[in-house]
Parts: sequence; C-alpha cells; structure tokens
Amino acid sequence: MLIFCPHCGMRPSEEFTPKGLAEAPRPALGGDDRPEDDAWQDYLHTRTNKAGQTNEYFHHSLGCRRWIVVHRNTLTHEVTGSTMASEFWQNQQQAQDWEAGQ
Amino acid sequence: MSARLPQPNRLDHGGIINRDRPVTFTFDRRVYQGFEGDSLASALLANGVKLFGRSFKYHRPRGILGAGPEEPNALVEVDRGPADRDPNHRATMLEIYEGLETFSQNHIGPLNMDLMEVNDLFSRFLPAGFYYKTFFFGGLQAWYRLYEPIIRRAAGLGRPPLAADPHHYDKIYTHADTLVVGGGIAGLTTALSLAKAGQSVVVCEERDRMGGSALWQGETFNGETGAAYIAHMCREIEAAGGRLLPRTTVFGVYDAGTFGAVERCHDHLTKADRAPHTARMKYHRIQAKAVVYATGAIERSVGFNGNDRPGVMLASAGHTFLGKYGVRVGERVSLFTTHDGGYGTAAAFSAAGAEVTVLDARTDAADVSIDGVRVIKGVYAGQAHGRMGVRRVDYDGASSGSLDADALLVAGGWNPAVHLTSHTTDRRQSKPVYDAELLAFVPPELVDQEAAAGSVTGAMSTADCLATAQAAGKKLGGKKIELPTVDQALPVSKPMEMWAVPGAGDAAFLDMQNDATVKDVKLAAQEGFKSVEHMKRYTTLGMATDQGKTANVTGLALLAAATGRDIAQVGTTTFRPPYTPIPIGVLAGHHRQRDYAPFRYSPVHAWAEDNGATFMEAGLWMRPAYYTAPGDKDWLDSAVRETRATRGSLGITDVSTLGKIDIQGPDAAEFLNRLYTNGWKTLPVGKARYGLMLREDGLVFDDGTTSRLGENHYYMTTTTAHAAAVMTHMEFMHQSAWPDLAVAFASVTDQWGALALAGPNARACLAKLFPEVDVSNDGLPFMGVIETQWQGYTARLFRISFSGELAYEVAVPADIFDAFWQAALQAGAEWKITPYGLEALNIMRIEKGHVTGAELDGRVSMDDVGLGKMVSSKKDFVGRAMSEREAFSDPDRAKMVGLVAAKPGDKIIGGGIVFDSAEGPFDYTTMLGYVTSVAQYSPLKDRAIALAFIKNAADWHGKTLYVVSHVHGKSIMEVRAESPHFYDPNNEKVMA
Amino acid sequence: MSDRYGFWRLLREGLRGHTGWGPAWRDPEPKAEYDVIIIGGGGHGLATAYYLAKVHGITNVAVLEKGYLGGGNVGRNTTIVRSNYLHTGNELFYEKSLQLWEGLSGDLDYNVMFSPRSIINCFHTDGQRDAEARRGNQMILHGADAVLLDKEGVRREAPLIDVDNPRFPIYGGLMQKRAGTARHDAVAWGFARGADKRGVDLIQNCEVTGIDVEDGRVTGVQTSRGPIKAKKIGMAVAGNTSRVGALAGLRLPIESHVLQAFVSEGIKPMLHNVITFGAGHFYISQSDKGGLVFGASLDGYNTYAQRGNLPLIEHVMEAGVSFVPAMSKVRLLRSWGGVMDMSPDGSPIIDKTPIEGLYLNAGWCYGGFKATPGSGWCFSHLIADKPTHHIAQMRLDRFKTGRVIDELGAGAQHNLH
Amino acid sequence: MSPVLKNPLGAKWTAGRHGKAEGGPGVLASHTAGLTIVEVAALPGQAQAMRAALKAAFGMDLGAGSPAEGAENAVCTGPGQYLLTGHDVATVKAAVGDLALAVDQSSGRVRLTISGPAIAALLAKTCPLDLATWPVGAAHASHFLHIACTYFRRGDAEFDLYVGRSFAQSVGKWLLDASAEFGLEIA
Ligand SMILES: Cc1cc2nc3c(=O)[nH]c(=O)nc-3n(C[C@H](O)[C@H](O)[C@H](O)COP(=O)(O)OP(=O)(O)OC[C@H]3O[C@@H](n4cnc5c(N)ncnc54)[C@H](O)[C@@H]3O)c2cc1C
Ligand SMILES: NC(=O)c1ccc[n+]([C@@H]2O[C@H](COP(=O)([O-])OP(=O)(O)OC[C@H]3O[C@@H](n4cnc5c(N)ncnc54)[C@H](O)[C@@H]3O)[C@@H](O)[C@H]2O)c1
Ligand SMILES: Cc1cc2nc3c(=O)[nH]c(=O)nc-3n(C[C@H](O)[C@H](O)[C@H](O)COP(=O)(O)O)c2cc1C
Ligand SMILES: [Zn+2]
Repeated sequence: MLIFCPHCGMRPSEEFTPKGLAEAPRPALGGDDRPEDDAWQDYLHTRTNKAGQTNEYFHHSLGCRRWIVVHRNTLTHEVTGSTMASEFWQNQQQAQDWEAGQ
Repeated sequence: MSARLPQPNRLDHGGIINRDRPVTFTFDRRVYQGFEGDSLASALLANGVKLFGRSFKYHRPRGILGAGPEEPNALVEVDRGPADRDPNHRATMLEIYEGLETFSQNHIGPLNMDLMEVNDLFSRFLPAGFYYKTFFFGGLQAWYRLYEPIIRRAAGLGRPPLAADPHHYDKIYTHADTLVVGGGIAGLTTALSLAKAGQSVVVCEERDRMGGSALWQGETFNGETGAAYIAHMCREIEAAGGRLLPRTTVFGVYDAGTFGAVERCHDHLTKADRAPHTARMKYHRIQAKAVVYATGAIERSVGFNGNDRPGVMLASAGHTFLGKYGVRVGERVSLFTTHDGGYGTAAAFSAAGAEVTVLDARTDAADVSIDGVRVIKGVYAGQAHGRMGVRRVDYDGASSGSLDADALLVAGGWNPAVHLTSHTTDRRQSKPVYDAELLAFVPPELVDQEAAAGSVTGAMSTADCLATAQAAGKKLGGKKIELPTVDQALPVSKPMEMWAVPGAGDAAFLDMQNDATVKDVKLAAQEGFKSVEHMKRYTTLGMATDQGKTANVTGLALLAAATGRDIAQVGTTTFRPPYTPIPIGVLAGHHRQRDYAPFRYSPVHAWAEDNGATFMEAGLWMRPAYYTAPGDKDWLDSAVRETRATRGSLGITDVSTLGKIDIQGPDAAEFLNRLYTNGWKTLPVGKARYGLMLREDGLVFDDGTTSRLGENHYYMTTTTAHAAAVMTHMEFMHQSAWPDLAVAFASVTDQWGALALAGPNARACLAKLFPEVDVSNDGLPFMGVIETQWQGYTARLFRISFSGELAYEVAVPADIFDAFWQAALQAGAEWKITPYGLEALNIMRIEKGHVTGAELDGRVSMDDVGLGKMVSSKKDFVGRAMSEREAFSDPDRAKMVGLVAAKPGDKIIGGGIVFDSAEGPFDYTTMLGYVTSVAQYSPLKDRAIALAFIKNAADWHGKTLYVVSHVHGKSIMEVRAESPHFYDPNNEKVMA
Repeated sequence: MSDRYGFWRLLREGLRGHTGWGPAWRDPEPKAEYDVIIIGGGGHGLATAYYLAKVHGITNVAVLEKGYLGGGNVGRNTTIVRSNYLHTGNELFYEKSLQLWEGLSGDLDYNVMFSPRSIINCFHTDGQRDAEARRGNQMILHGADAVLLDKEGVRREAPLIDVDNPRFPIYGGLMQKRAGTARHDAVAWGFARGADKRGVDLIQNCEVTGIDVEDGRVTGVQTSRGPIKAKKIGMAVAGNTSRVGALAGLRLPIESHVLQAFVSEGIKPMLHNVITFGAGHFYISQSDKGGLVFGASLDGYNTYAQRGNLPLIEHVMEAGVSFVPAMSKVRLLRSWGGVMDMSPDGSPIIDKTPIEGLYLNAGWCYGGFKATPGSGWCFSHLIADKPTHHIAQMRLDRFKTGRVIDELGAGAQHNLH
Repeated sequence: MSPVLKNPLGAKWTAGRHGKAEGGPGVLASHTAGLTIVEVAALPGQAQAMRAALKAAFGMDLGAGSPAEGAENAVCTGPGQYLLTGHDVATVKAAVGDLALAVDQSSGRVRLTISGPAIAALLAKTCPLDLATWPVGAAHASHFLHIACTYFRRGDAEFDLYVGRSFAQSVGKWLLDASAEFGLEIA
C-alpha cells in the first residue's frame, strides 16, 4: 500500500505507523469535560468506525516523523487525501468534509 | 561428458531442449538422463516413468496431470542433506541439472508398493468430512493420544527440513510504469506496445523462459516458429528498455499497485554455476502504476472413474511435453475432448507417430479428418484401467467400447487464470464473472490502471489473443504494433458442457492431491454444505498445494448441478495469494535470525565486551548486565560485588541508552507542563527535575529527569525502553493537539554518550575529571546541572542519582565517549572504580525503591507507585482527565510495597503471588498482590528484597506475608512488608 | 435410526454408499417472529443459540447470517485455544471456556478436533520471565494450569525452535499444557448442527440491515430477507460490530482491523506444540493436515477488507524464520485476513446495551476463537436473564469507569492490543 | 591532545575489498569521520523565516522547503527540518535564533557515502524508493533495511546516507552483506 505524506510524497506504507481513527479532537486543556463525557470517550475509546471513508492517524515514523491524517476507504483501502495532523483539526471545514464522506 | 543413456520416449527432433547437453540426475536413487531444458517431469516421462507419487488421503498411485504450476500429483523432494531438504517440488516446474537428486514422497515402502495404499481399500469409509463424524468416542484423551497421532503421521506430504536454511534470499524493491504478468505471446505483445511508448515495463514469467503456449503449440508467426518469434520479441522489448524476468512468479496483488513476485535464481543450477554471494531467490516487491494480467488459461479435466491413473493427463500437458520437450507420452493415445482444441493435440501426436483415437463427447462435432487419427463421436471416457499406468480406456455414450491405450489425454476445456485479478476484489466490487457461453470464469471489469490480455480474457484463438493484447496496450497508453500472421493455427471452439461423465463417482477425481471426488461434492450438497465455500471446506477440494487450479471450477459446476443452481449463482471460492506456493524464507529476505532486527550499541560496547560484560537485550539495545571479574562465582556474585564497590567507594555505569530529547522554544516549559504531571515553570536554569508522564488513559507512561539548560532550552531523559514511544507521543501531542505551541524538539539519544559515577567517592572522581569546575555540594548541588567542556567538547554534568548514592551523570558527545569513559576509569582508579551493569543497578534501585519497567507495566497509576504527590493541582496535563475515573480511587487497588525475605538465603520469586497466610487457600480471591522486582541479595539487608504491589499496602508495613509461586513447584516464602524505600529513605546520601 | 455420528454409523453408511446422511442443518425460511434473534452465524452466534436451546430450553431462536455459516473469523483463524490470561476479568471466563472445549466433541456429537497439544509463550529476558511467572501463577489461582519452562525445557518441547537465537535468545517459556488447537470449521458446523437439531433456525444469506427500536427497546430487525420480530436480540458479529451497532444508533468502543493468517503446504510433523515468539509477536502450530498455521500482529490500519498487505507479511516471515529457522524452505500455501473487532483494552465485552433487549458480544480482538464455547455459554445466560460471574468484568461501561482489563498494558489504542 | 574519535561502524568495517573479489568494485563506500552535523527544526510557522536566516548566514538556498530543494550540506529531513553539515551548533544557533531548534548531531548521525556502478542494484535491496523519480540534489527520509535513514542524492550514482550512530554497526554489516555480490570497496 502507498500512503501520501504531504511533505514526502507517495511512500510505502511500512514507513508509517498507524494509530487509529481520528474522529474527534482532543478536548481542550483545562476544560470541564468529565472523563465519562462524550468528548473524552470519543477522543479515546468510542468510534463510529465507518465502513467507507474514514480519517486515520498515521505517523511517518520512518520518514519525516510528521503525524498525518489520512483519508482512506476502509472497504477498498483507497487513499484519497492526507493532511498534516497539525492542520487537520485547525481546518474544521476539511475535517467536516471528510467526515461527510467527500 | 557422461555416457548417453537411452530415453525411450524422446523423439529425435522437436522441442526446445538442447540435445547436445545430456544431464544426468536421479529419482528415487535411480540414475536417469535428460537434456538441458528439461523439467524433471519431461525428463522422467522421456525415460518412460509414469509413477511419480501418491495422493494425500488414499495413497493412490499418481503420475503427471499437467505440465506446469497446476500439477497436483507429481510432488518430489529435492534432497541436498537434512538442512537443505526441499519437499513438495512440482516435478513439472523443477528444471533438471547435472547431479540433481530427487525423491518421491509420502509412502511407506517403495513408491510402487506403498503400504499406505490400504487407505484406498477403505476409501468408501473415508468420504469427505469423515473425521468430523468419528474419533471422539473415548473422549478427549482418546482423540489426543490415540486417533490424532495416527492421523498426523499419515497426513502431510514431504518431509520437513530440520535445520536452518543455508541459502540467502534478497528482497528487491522493483519499480515500473507497468507490470506485465505472464510472458506468453499476449503478455509480450502488450509489453512491446508499452515499451515502445516509452514506458518502463517489467514482464514476469513463472516458467523457465518467456513464450508460454507459443513454445509448444506448433503455430508459426510470420513464418517463424513460436520459439523464434518469441526470442525476437524479447530482443525488441529489451531494446526498448523493458525488463524480462523469467522464473518469476507474481504471487499476489496488493494495494495501490503493489505486487509480490518471487524470482528463482539458483534452483536450476548446479552449485558451481551459482554466482557467489548471490541469493537463491529474490522477492521483488513491485510498485507499478499499471498492470497487465496476461496469465493465460489452465486446462481442466473431466470427472470420470480412473481419471487419476498415471498416464491420464491434460491434453495441453501431453502437447507441451511433445512440443516443448520432444517427449511423446504414449504410443497408443486416447484423447477425450469436449471441444475442437483436442484435435490440434491429436494431430500433433499423430504427426509424431502415435496411434491416436479421439473420443469426442459431442455427437454434433464437425467432421475433422487428420491422418492416422480415429474419431469416435458422442462418447466419453467412462473408466480408465491400469493401476500403475493406463492400459485400457472404456468409453461410453453414443457407443461404447474399450481401447488399448498407454496414454489418455483429456481436453475438458479451459479456465482462464483469473487468480490475480481477484486478489483485491473489493477494489472492483466483483469477483470473476461466469461466462455461460465460454463455460468459464473470466476476469471482472478491471479498474483503470489494469488490463487483461490473451487467453485469460477468455479469448481462444491465438489471433484473438493477440487482438486482446493490442487492446490492453491501447488501454494503458501503448503504441500500436504490427501483429504477426499466425499460420498452422490450432483449431478452437467452445467446449460442450460436461463436467463429469454419467456414472462418475467414487473414483472420479477432481482434486487429485486431496482425493476429492465427484461423489464427495454430491455428498457435501446432500449434507447441506451448499455454499461453494462450505463445499470447499467440507471436501477440501482446492485446498491442496495446487489450490485447485485444475479442479475448482469443475467442483463448483458439479455443486451447482447437485443443488439446482446456475454456476454463476454458485460462484467461485476466494482466490488468495500466493498464486503458487513460495518458500517462506524468501519473504523473510535478509531479516532472519541474527539479522532479524538491528542491534543498537552504546559507544562503549566494544569496551564492555573486552572487559567481561555479559549483555542483556533492552529493546534493540544490548546493555551490560554484569561484568565477570576473576573469582566471581556467578552473575549474582558479580552483581553484589559491583553493588558493594559502588556503595562502598565508586562505581561507574553506562547510561548512554537512555532516551534523550532536546527541547527548545519559548513554549518549552508550557509543553513540559502539559506532558508531565508536575509543574515545570518554576524550574531554574541549571536545574533538573524528576518528571512523571501519564498516557492519555491516566496510567503511568514513563519517568525521567528533565534539565533546564537555558531560558528556552530543556534536555529530557526517558527510560531506555520507552525512548521511541515518548518521542512519538510528544510529536503526536504537539502536532495533533497543540500545533501552535512554539516549541521544537529532537531526539539526541545517539548524540550523547553518558555515564554515571556513583558512590561516596563520586565527587572526588568528578573533580579530577573536571578540575576547573566547582563540583562541591554548593557548586553542583543535588539536581544541579552544569554545562562545561572536556578536552574541547561539550560536557554536561548532572547531579542525579538512580542508585541512591551520591551520584553524577556526565554526558559527552558519543564520538569521544569511549575516550571519556577511559579517562573516568583512570581518574577513578585510586578509588578502585568498578564498572557495574544492570543487575547491580537493579539491586541498588530496588534498595532505593525506584521503579522501572517491571513496575511501570502500563497498568499502574501514579498512586499505585507512590508518586501521586507528583501532581500539580494547578494545571491540566496529559492523562489527568482519565485518571479521575472512579477505578483510580478504588480502595482495592494494589499499591507498591517493599518485601524483605524472612531469612538470609531465602529466595523471593519474581512474579510470585503475595498472600497473608502460608496455609492457603491460595486462589484469586485470597491473593493480595504480586512481586514485580527482586534483588536476590541486598547487601543492605543481607538477604533478598523485592518490590511488590498489594492491596492496602500501607496497612501491611511491618507485617509478615508469604510469596507463593505455583510455577516454581509451589514455593512458599515468608517475607516482611515495609516501605519500598529501604535505603537512605531521607535522601541524605544523594544530597551529601 | 438416530442421526448421531460415530464409527458404526460411518461403517454402515460406507457400506450403503453414504446415502443415509441427512443435512447437517436445515435451510429454513425465516419465521415472522422469534423469541430471540442472534445476529451473526459465526462461532459465538451459533454457540449462543446452541446453549440457549440446550441449557435454557429457549428454542424459538433464529441465527441470522449475512453470508455462509462460519464464514467469518471463526472460519479463518489460527485456531489457538488457551486460557492463559493474567487478569481475573479474563481468566475466569477463558478457563470456563477451556473446560467447555475439553468436552465439546462429545457434547456436540461432532469431532471438533480439540487437541490439547499445549502452548508455549517464549520469553527473552529476566524481566519477561518474571512477568510470565506472575501470569502462570495467576492462572493457577484461577484454576488453570501453567508450567514455567527454562531454556532447555523449551528446547526439549520444541526442538526446531532456535532457542539460541543470536538476536533474541530464548530464556524459557510459559507453557499451558491443556491449551492447543481445534478444527475451526468443525467448531462452527458442530454448534450449527447442534443448534439446528434443537430447533434453532439457522438462516444464511440473511443480512441484518436495520434494528427496530421503539421506546428504547428492540422489537425486531430488518433483513435482506424481510423483517423479523423479536424482543431479544443478541449481536455477535465480530468485525462488523460497529456497523450493526449503528443500526440501533449505538456508537461503540470498537475499531475494525485486519489480522492476516498463513498456512504452509502440508509436510510431515515438524512442530508438536503451539509456540509463540515474544520478540516478533509470532505464533505457529501445525495442523492435523500437516500445514504450518501461523500469524503475528495486525496490519495496524482500520479496514473492513479481509485481506492485508506485504509489509506485515514480510514481518511475519522474518519472525517465523528467526524463530523456527527450518521453516524457511517450507512453502507458503495461502494467506488471508479476517476483520477484528478491536476494543481499547484488548478484552471483550459481553453486556447489555442501553437499549433494552439488545445484547452485545464483541471486542474479541484476535482472541475470540478460544472463547467460542465460553462466549456462547455466558451470552446465552445473559440473554436468558441469568448472567454468570465469568463475565462480571466484561462490561461496556468500563472505559468510563476505568475498570479496564488490559492484558498487555498497552493503553487505550485499539490497534496495540 | 584531542581524544580519539571512535569508529561507530564496528570492527567489520575495514578499508579494502569485501565480497565478490573479481573485477572492479560494484560499490564504493566511505565514512566521513569528524563531520560536523547540526540538526535544525523550525518552530511552528517559522520554517520560511528559518530558511531565510540560513540563507543570510550561510548562503544556503533551500527554496520553499521541499525535500528536493536541499543541498549537499543542508539535507531536508522533514518540513522545516534539516541536517546541516560543516557548521558548528553555536554558529547555527546564532543564525536561526528563536526561529528554530538547533542541536549538535555530529556524534548522533553517521554519514556514509556510497557510489559505484552497482548502486542502483544495491539500493533496490535496501531502500524502498524509486531512483527514477529522484533527482540529483534531492533528499529523502526513509529507511535502510528498516533502519531510519536519510538519503541525499549527490550524483547519478552517488548517495549520502545519514543514520543514527547506535545503528551504524548494523547498517555497516548489512551494507557489507547487501553489496557482497557486487564487490564493495571501503575507502
Ligand atoms: C487471522 C485470524 C487469526 C485468529 N487467531 C485466533 C486464535 O488463534 N485464537 C483465538 O482464540 N482467536 C483467534 N482469532 C479471533 C477469532 O477468530 C474471533 O475473535 C472469533 O472468531 C470472533 O467470533 P465469531 O466466531 O462469532 O465471529 P465471526 O465468525 O466473524 O462471526 C460473525 C458473523 O457475523 C456475520 N455478520 C456480520 N454482520 C452481519 C449482519 N449485518 N447481518 C448478519 N450477519 C452478520 C458475519 O458474516 C460473520 O459470519 C483470529 C482471527 C483471525 C481473523
Ligand atoms: N482458451 C484457449 O483456447 C487457450 C488456452 C490456452 C492457450 N491458448 C493459446 O495460448 C496463447 C495465449 O497466450 P497467452 O499469452 O494468453 O497465454 P500463455 O499461456 O501462452 O502465457 C501465459 C503465461 O503466463 C504465465 N503466468 C501465469 N501466471 C503467472 C504468474 N502469476 N506469474 C508469472 N507468470 C505467470 C504462464 O507461465 C504462461 O507462460 C494463444 O496462442 C492461445 O491460442 C488458448
Ligand atoms: C487453521 C486453518 C488451516 C487452513 N489450511 C488450509 C489448507 O490446508 N489449504 C488451503 O487451501 N487453505 C487452508 N486454509 C485457508 C482457507 O482456505 C481460507 O483461506 C480461510 O479459511 C479464509 O477464507 P477465504 O480465503 O475464503 O476468505 C486454512 C485456514 C485455517 C483457518
Ligand atoms: Zn513524511
């Protein structure tokens, strides 16, 4: 499988370490969310785990060492986009578009 | 050259073997001769050998069915000694070379008198799935001790190798614009079209040479023979920059244009002919933008009784032996066909002097007259006779009769080799598609970057195959090329639908290796195994080494008939990699045994090696566990000596393997504040602090010290084990959660060599090493940090202690660390400086109550290890939220405690379980906790001590407990619990 | 004539051409309503139905399977059966399951070929040895068996293992003698036949496409073969848990990942035990047919496709050849994948859901084959309103309470378990 | 007296011919001892400014920061991240100031230079990337037989490899193994 790294370009998947689905941002620091609330549970445990387009964290561990969010189809493994993790949650529009399966 | 031996079935002309080069080899210790270019199968057939092996279940005598990778029967062992034994080689794919020694497999006694053949007599009691229905009388022990061992001994094919593989294997990353799978005429034609358009093209061909069917079919191309025309195309492709890889099987299709292929480089060569230092095989991981499947088609047999007799083979196989190898497999040949294609083979055999009778299943077949060929229409082979080789064939149908025959060729139709086109079925949303006209499965609609060419598409005539090749080239951007004129074209037609003949039953085989019969398929349907996947699993049809290349389609067609469904409805089973079996070792490539993973070495590894160190693996690192000095009785003796020397005077240890991370930027302190549980903003420059990191789930992740080297500059250390994980975690938090924090960090683990000087004389030694630095208690107080120089290189002095002694860690660049280490040894000589390893360190840190990986096992909270006080209440940090979950304050949580053996000499067992009674009952409801780390001898306590986790830990201080280890013969040891801080609990030594 | 299996029956059928074998299960049309619907005709679903009928007398039960019975993970796993867990939350359950395995063939009247050929988990350091000793001890305290082998012990048990591996030498192993393997398909078929015989309807090619919920309680399902009613519905759909859960509006703590498995060509006996290589997370055994059956860890990315990719395959072969060097020349015959329902702590969930009448059986990660009888047993009790203590900790809310059951100590990351 | 620098490649890494002995060497390898290597990593949002600062101080033109825009003495390892050779850490830190992290990696990284007629065949065994799409002057952070490695393409058949020092012995041994069939000449 190939994964696109926004910095390095198309790279073989063995250079990356996957972490899991990127479905919810980390709750804000110092916020009042309780650990059992959705915000925390969605960040750490709960997943929509869709069959189809999903967003997933990959670390380009044998490469530029950036965390990226890869837009992938979990039925076909097709990669249709990727972005730096540092930009993903900033760019809510993109996150929402991807969430909507576009 | 050795004398020429006769080869009775070899013709004196034809084929592409080299008759000038006889090759001598053995099969079951008998000496035979073939020619260069022969496969083991063709060479043995040339010698009149018919019996090649025994089937898996019934041990029926078996010969050759196919001429290529589809062969289910003729599996042989190539023996080059027990380590280099190679079982289950297909005789049809094994190229002979001078001195090759081969053996038949899976029989008791000689091949022609296999004692296991009794199974065949009982075959009627051993139908599909019989083992599910019996062998459980007498319960588990009867199965395990009585029945199963018999089954296991009988099962299996060849003998396993028994030692490490002496060969080496390479993995090669191969890149191409287009990969062409299959070097038959279709593949080559497409490859040429693409190469001429400037694409980089790689053609992989599983067999010993390019050409496929063109090498044996006898057709001519622009007047040239097939072999000549192919040679000519190959030259053109290479001239256009294409790469041709013969003996290379594409075994699997993976995501995004990744393909796996195995190239066999040595197996066809004598030892002397193999280039030194080269690999036996190469595993190509091919990355291609596009692919052409030109994998051809595989012929199928028909189910009739005795169709597994030696001497019954596929018509294409017989034709291949004739056309490619100049071997005539019979003199009186019966040819049972369901389509026109059989006549081409009949003609070829007749031309080669054989007496041929065609049994054409079709009553309405067009009349064909071929010299010397007798045709009987409307009949089918009903039964083949001859246990060790066909002698007679009974036919039935429109007429019936019996023919003398020494070979029976079967042309049951063709199955396009669609395997690879469905390895990533999900990308196309479709499995292979049944074409009811062709009576065959053809590839599903392919995605944009894929094309199929040749007979894999279902095209039958060579001209049609060439046209599909041209079209495939066009689809992928190739140039139009001139197609050759094909003469002496073989007749082709659609087959008549006949999967099994009337009356086919117990002895009509589909999967020859696994002995799955027509009857078995019917039985499966009768017993409700109606899904094709159920049928496969119940009958094991298609599960043998050939993966049913000749049998699957016939099996599912018969299942369709038995369950009243269409073949399309029944569908195929799933095709899976590898296309043909490949040695496990070739996929491992270079990374095996010693080279399984890299070693990481400290800059003083060589010194430690030379000075008696025994190493212990720590992740990828090798760390000294202890140094054996003259007089040391065992490892414990060494470790205790090292501990005593350190506590008593001066020890030195290598801490280069600790993770080190350099952190810079205005927000560095804020970043640390978020990562660690304790606060960092008030740490002054020139000071270090111990920090504890949690995972997001609130459990302890790692610990270490971080020093402030400058206003915006920090230097973090992590444990050796977690160094990489901590770095990755920091990157994740920074990039995914707080990308705006103005901080950057880099791993400097490899940049710095570091040592610890520990013991009452550590300061004096340090002062000697750094005469110009004030290392007094005021100049360098506990947790103080000084950056200075040693011999012109940066040196960092840290007053930190893991051992519990007055101690310093000194880091210098790794390049000079060895020199610095030697200097430290010299400086410390007057105090008998003693190198210590992890074992001594372990004793000392346990005495001090410091935790390591054994305690921080990913399941403990800060409170559990007594570090709950290290939480700053003023801020948030990673893991804080989750650590507020109710389970974290559960009073039942086990917490850390120290244990001391009741008597000197008593052992405490690591992993032992703690109870409050020596009498039991010992079960999970009565257990209090468990032991994590043990110092088998603590000089401080003159006996064993340990760290453990127990419920209500504090309540047990001063009381007697018992460590019980059932896995050590239920040893029960009395211990006393106390605070885990055995040594210098008030830190007087480290502060002195 | 009874339709029981056995030697004499086989003999008789052999003599009369096997015409007397009836179907192993019926092929019924779905009824309009059942007392209990089990979604998923894998090992767990079939076992649940079997025990519902056998133990609780609840026979008006349908098992709905979208494909063919046993075609999911139960039919594609490396068949390791063991009860060598550290935590009470797991060990009580898996030991119960192992005990059921020991009598399963007789109970089902079907030879599931459970073969207690032992498992050996090899370790490479003193620290790992202590951790394994602790696990062995805790197993024994829960009624299981364990033996701690030293290096020579491992060599004796499994002579083809490279205990002197120059990269990761083997210090010893934790052995559970009662552990072993079973014939995967036979387990599914045996439970299916047993359930069918007791009146359960096994309905294949019947995909659940909707779950009907009214006022917080289930009333039935929509399927590719029409609606079916039931007041109790048990989900046992392994890798598909999130998708089926979503039909009832549930979001669950599950990610779906692929695990690959491998089988070699058949060869004569070469390995007796099930053995695992700590340094590569590699495990291997030899099947009764002679194939080496082996695997390692997940590919790591989320997927619903039953196939994996080459980097992991390479890793498996590297570990295998390092651990059992002789297997280098043995040929790989087939590789495949299965979709795992990975939970955040690597342990399963058998619990009620917030929706009344909807029961959840999930989170098996790559360890649920060994659980098959135990899971069916416990899940059937839960559905019959008689929950047993074996699953007391396998709660859905444990990620909120923090009472996780983390065998590896890897933390809340699904693909690390 | 300056201390002896320790060879990080281990005892097997000796000058001379290794592997195939006949014919000319297929691969030539050398290790630059004592090379000054500094790692710089821009703080968030400062990559462009950092590159400007480096250009001002050292004349390095790092373009917009793509891996193809480095130079032999400024090898790109990630976004805003470089290995600079030939300048000491103090000078570099002074140049980049608060825009970036700068740390000495002179001991932390080992640079091997490999070249020769068999270089493509050798790299095909050790590096997953396609040389055909790799212009001279471009850097790639990838792996060498699974060990993290940054490659810089100096010429058609000449590459610099930067690997972590603690891995260097394994890299050295594996390079010896992989180039044995071509014949390796160590300078
Ligand atoms: C490669 C591999 C190796 C493994 N090795 C081991 C091992 O050695 N030991 C071990 O203990 N475990 C192992 N496991 C794990 C084990 O196989 C699984 O945990 C276990 O089989 C899961 O339970 P199951 O049998 O009920 O699941 P499955 O057999 O997957 O059953 C779930 C069923 O639900 C059906 N389904 C899904 N959605 C729907 C729907 N909407 N409608 C109707 N039906 C639906 C599916 O088709 C499937 O048949 C392994 C798994 C794999 C893939
Ligand atoms: N349906 C039919 O009637 C029929 C059947 C077979 C052959 N033919 C004749 O065969 C010719 C067709 O040529 P073609 O090129 O399509 O087929 P081919 O059989 O000549 O060549 C296909 C080649 O692909 C190779 N191959 C298959 N799978 C492979 C893999 N996974 N990796 C590497 N190599 C692999 C085979 O070894 C074979 O040499 C025509 O002359 C045609 O008349 C016709
Ligand atoms: C324990 C076990 C042993 C297997 N042995 C064989 C085998 O000998 N031959 C074979 O072709 N497949 C074998 N398989 C693999 C199956 O054919 C099949 O690939 C697997 O069950 C997954 O199903 P699928 O490939 O249809 O998706 C085995 C599978 C398992 C779980
Ligand atoms: Zn990258």
